[in-house]
Amino acid sequence: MVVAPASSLVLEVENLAAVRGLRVLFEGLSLRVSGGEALELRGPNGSGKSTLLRILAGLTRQHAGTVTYSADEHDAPHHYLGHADAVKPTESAGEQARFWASYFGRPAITATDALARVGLSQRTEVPGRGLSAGQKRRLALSRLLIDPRPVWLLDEPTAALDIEGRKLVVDLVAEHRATGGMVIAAIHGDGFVNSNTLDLSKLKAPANLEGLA
Amino acid sequence: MVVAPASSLVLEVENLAAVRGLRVLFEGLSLRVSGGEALELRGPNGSGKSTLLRILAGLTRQHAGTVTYSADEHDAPHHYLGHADAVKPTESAGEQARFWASYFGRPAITATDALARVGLSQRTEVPGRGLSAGQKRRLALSRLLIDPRPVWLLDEPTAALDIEGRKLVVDLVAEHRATGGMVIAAIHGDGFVNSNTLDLSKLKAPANLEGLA
Amino acid sequence: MAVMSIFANPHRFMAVSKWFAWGFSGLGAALILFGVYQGLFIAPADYQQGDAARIMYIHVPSMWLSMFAYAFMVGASFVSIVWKHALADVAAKSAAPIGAAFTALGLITGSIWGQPMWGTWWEWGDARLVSVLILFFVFLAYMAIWQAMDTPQKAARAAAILCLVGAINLPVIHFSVDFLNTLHQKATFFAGGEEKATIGFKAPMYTVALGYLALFGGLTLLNMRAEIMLTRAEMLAQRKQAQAAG
Amino acid sequence: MSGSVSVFVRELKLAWSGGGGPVLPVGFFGVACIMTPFAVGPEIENLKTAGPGVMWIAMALASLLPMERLFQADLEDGTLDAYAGSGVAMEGIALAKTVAHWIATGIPLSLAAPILWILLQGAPEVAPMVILTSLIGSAAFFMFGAIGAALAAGVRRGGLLIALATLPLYVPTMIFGAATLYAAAIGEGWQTPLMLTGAAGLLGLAISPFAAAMALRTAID
Amino acid sequence: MSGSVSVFVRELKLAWSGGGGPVLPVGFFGVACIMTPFAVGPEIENLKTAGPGVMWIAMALASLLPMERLFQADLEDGTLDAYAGSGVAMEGIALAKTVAHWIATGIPLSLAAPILWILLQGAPEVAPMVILTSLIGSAAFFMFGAIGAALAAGVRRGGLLIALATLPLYVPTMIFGAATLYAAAIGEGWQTPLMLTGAAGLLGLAISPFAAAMALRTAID
Ligand code: HEM
Ligand SMILES: Nc1ncnc2c1ncn2[C@@H]1O[C@H](COP(=O)(O)OP(=O)(O)OP(=O)(O)O)[C@@H](O)[C@H]1O
Ligand SMILES: Nc1ncnc2c1ncn2[C@@H]1O[C@H](COP(=O)(O)OP(=O)(O)OP(=O)(O)O)[C@@H](O)[C@H]1O
Ligand SMILES: [Mg+2]
Ligand SMILES: [Mg+2]
Repeated sequence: MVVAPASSLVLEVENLAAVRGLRVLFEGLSLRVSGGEALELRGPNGSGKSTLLRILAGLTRQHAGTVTYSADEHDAPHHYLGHADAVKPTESAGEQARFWASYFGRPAITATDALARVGLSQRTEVPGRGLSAGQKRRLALSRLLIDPRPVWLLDEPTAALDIEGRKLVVDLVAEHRATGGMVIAAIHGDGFVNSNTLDLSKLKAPANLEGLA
Repeated sequence: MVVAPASSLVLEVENLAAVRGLRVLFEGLSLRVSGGEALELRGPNGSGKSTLLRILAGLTRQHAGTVTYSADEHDAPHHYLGHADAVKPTESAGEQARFWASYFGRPAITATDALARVGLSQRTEVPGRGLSAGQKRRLALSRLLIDPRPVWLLDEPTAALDIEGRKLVVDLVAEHRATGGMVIAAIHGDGFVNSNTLDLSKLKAPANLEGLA
Repeated sequence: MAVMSIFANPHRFMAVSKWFAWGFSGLGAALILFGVYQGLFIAPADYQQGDAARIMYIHVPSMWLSMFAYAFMVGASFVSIVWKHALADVAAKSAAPIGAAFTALGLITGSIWGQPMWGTWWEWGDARLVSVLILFFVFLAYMAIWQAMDTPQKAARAAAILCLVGAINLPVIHFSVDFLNTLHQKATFFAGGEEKATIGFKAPMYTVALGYLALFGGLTLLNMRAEIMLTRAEMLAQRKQAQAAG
Repeated sequence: MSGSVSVFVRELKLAWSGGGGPVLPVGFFGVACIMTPFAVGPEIENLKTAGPGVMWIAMALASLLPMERLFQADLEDGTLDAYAGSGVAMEGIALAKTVAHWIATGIPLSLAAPILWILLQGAPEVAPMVILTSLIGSAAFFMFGAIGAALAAGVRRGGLLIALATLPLYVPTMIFGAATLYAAAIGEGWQTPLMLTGAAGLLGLAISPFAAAMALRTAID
Repeated sequence: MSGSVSVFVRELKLAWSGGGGPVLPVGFFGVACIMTPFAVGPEIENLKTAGPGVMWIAMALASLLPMERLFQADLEDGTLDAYAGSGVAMEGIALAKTVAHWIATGIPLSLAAPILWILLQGAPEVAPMVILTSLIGSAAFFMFGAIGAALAAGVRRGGLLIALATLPLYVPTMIFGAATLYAAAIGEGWQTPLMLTGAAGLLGLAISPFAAAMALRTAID
């Protein structure tokens, strides 16, 4: 896998603030995550985990502050998996995996292998609409494997997955970190081994690095 | 709450079979659930939990077999909460709760009280698209409270909920059972107290594709 | 899941239909050949229209048959919705392209006939011509629905609903000549009372019509068989895949 | 019954709040009519010949535009599941939604019609007649359109399928509605074609809820 | 670049798979044109006056209908998020989708146009001209339509009026295209209006990817 070596990969967030509607979700958020690390975003529903992830992915604009990745050989160093799975109802699972392989242009493993890894090898012919909730999630996870990118931004990656699927996510994250990758995941319930936690509910006041447990 | 007394409420499923695409998901499934009981549907992703729930809700047609509710004073004795939350992006949370109250026509509690119970009292003005994933789920849960119905069919009710939200679901289910209600829920991970379990993966055996081909 | 149940035991249908499918098709072809030969060479020329009228031996029966085909689909759709009999879905689906083809044939031969008779290929104000054209579009829409739906079960029901709604058109076609503004010939063959057409016209006409009917039955059965075999093949392929994978 | 009424009120609000509203259909209707003089040429004789007919086609096509989202969104976000399991008849829901969208879009279309009529050199004194015909005709278009919309719910590129399935059903309304306008324009008796337009609308009203409800139940499955 | 090409291929497949291929747009176009005689009356003179104009309106609408959900579905199911974060330029993605849909729908429409032209009593010798105009005109409709579709995808976030703003973009194409057909029909010089139609199309091609990409980035936020 072509991943930036652990030393060079750093995410630097400075003084970040997010506003939705007229509400300040958080402000003055600064943090630093390096390759090989995992950060769990925690906090009650509506505390801003998804918003933070979307800002880190460059999808939503922050109210203030900066986000900098130092993984310059990539024009887009991250994968973002949101609440929505980006599964097309009429395309079969296999077609969708193959599409992403050709879209990213430099697949690390074949679509077939990626589907096998996420446990969908027996469902390649099923159209997206026919996949169960967990199968859709697994199909979304296969994108992480198809294109190697140093930063994974995951919004509740284990949602809808069965016990074995949750273990799969934990394993994938561990493997990714072992090769120097970085993972930031919003998560309820069981987390990853050996990871840091940012509790967004504790940030509520004009918070800063204190929030990092 | 106007709920059928425990004794009269029974769900009888006989010899049920489900087919999706050209695949037999399960067949020969018979079960009996009475008021006050809870049944957890378990099994790996794609084993047919959602399909079974939709059949029980009368939304999907079964391939064979019968489903009978003996709660005759209701024309529709059940609530069904699926993977989709039925939340409209442009309506505010409060408007949506009020809509369901007027739709069902015999609200047990006011929309305001229902929203308070599911922890959304401070979000009544937020439009559906502004709600976080967990908040949408909570809004869907409020429908259970607004119209009292003896049978609850819940598809992963705790998905996207935070720790406190999961406890809320467990509490709601316990209260519902205490008043003679019945709960059937597809679930991964922690379940309810004192409930029965149907493992759909164990039903798989006689997948008689023989007969079909 | 009505579509499935038939495939659970299609052996009887498959065994029986094979003979009928080819039998009807062959009978139809023979009758059509015989009837058309009669019409073109034996029957008298029309005293007004001359030999141009001989095209009616193709036009009239194909128009009858297009309406019959649609009526057949309406019946099948009704059976499919009310009794959920799977064979009905397959039958309606299989009949559609054949009905559409006969409608097109009737439209084309009608136009060709219209050119010498009415001095125009097509007349927009004519209720019968227009209602037949609508029938053709309903056939197309019906086939489009089968194409567009992602599961055969859904497609079957949606197509059946459209078919039933479109049935309004049938009486319009038939009675349009009586109540609406039209150039077209009034009913001659299915009119009660006085004899309007002589036996010399009638015999070849009925022969061709019977031939079309038999051909329609034969082709529909062939289509149904192909449909069923395709589904079976797909199922076998899926089972193979499942076995290979685990 | 209360359920259908609530759905009706909700849909009326939703139709005006976001996701389409009458703006696009009315805009399309206006642009299509306004370009007629450019297309047909500005001679008054030509306009009088083509105007009412073109206007009527534009109205029919504009009524198709809101149909695509009529049931699609409810199907995708799970609302239709919640409706279906509630004991409220699907027929009532389909009718409530159709009528609400007719009010939200069909009435604005009908109110825009006389303005476009005058723009297309129609006689001003016929304008009330134009509104009346448009109201009845657009109601028929919406009723038949709802059948197509329900059939195509859950289908990719549903809009085109709706159009294909629906337009044949529009034909009687097209014929009678345009005939009414032409008759009114030249001062002939418009009563008969208007009544026939009304009859087409009533037929739509009679079959639309049932056909649409049946199709929706299929789409949910 | 490879990303945009993959999107192009995918969209082409999606356009042809889920919805019955070219049957739907062409069916819609055909049925819409065939309604003309019902509205305008069957007299050949009337048809000649109204025919080309109506045909052109129907073509505009047939191009608009598949556009409506061009970006909406991608936005709702998260596909646009995945595209946006991938380093592939949004301009390329918007263009790829638009061109794919033009090929899937616009070309079949243009090929159907001469048949309808003849049905509407147009002169057969003009048919090749009709194809050419339709190809250029439909490309313009798709380009401008994509801007509208991208704006409409974010409409939920409150910009319906902007969506309406794209409708005027259709107007020049509609006028020049129809003018070309009329000029060709009566044997006048069609070169100037055809070139103007082409200019409208080129303008669309020049601004569409950028305007659409900008609108999409806003919609994602
Ligand atoms: C495209 C043009 C035409 C169309 C769509 C058309 C359509 C039809 C239809 C639907 C029928 C069957 C009616 C029924 O059984 O209810 C029919 C029958 C018939 N057509 Fe045509 N027709 C066309 C042109 C013509 C022309 C030009 C002629 C001759 C002048 C003609 C003569 C007849 C005759 C004699 C019958 C049998 C009448 C009967 O007994 O029902 N048709 N046509
Ligand atoms: N228009 C608005 N007005 C007020 N508040 C808004 C508006 N739009 C969004 N919000 C709030 O912004 C927050 C967005 O939270 P976000 O989706 O980031 O939460 P989350 O931590 O991911 O929650 P979950 O665990 O439920 O996924 C919510 O609290 C929501 O109510
Ligand atoms: N067209 C099809 N062809 C083959 N299989 C299909 C088709 N449509 C659906 N299926 C299968 O039917 C099953 C549906 O499962 P269902 O959604 O009921 O699962 P579930 O137990 O709820 O799973 P989850 O835990 O992921 O929600 C899946 O295994 C799916 O792959
Ligand atoms: Mg979230
Ligand atoms: Mg499920």
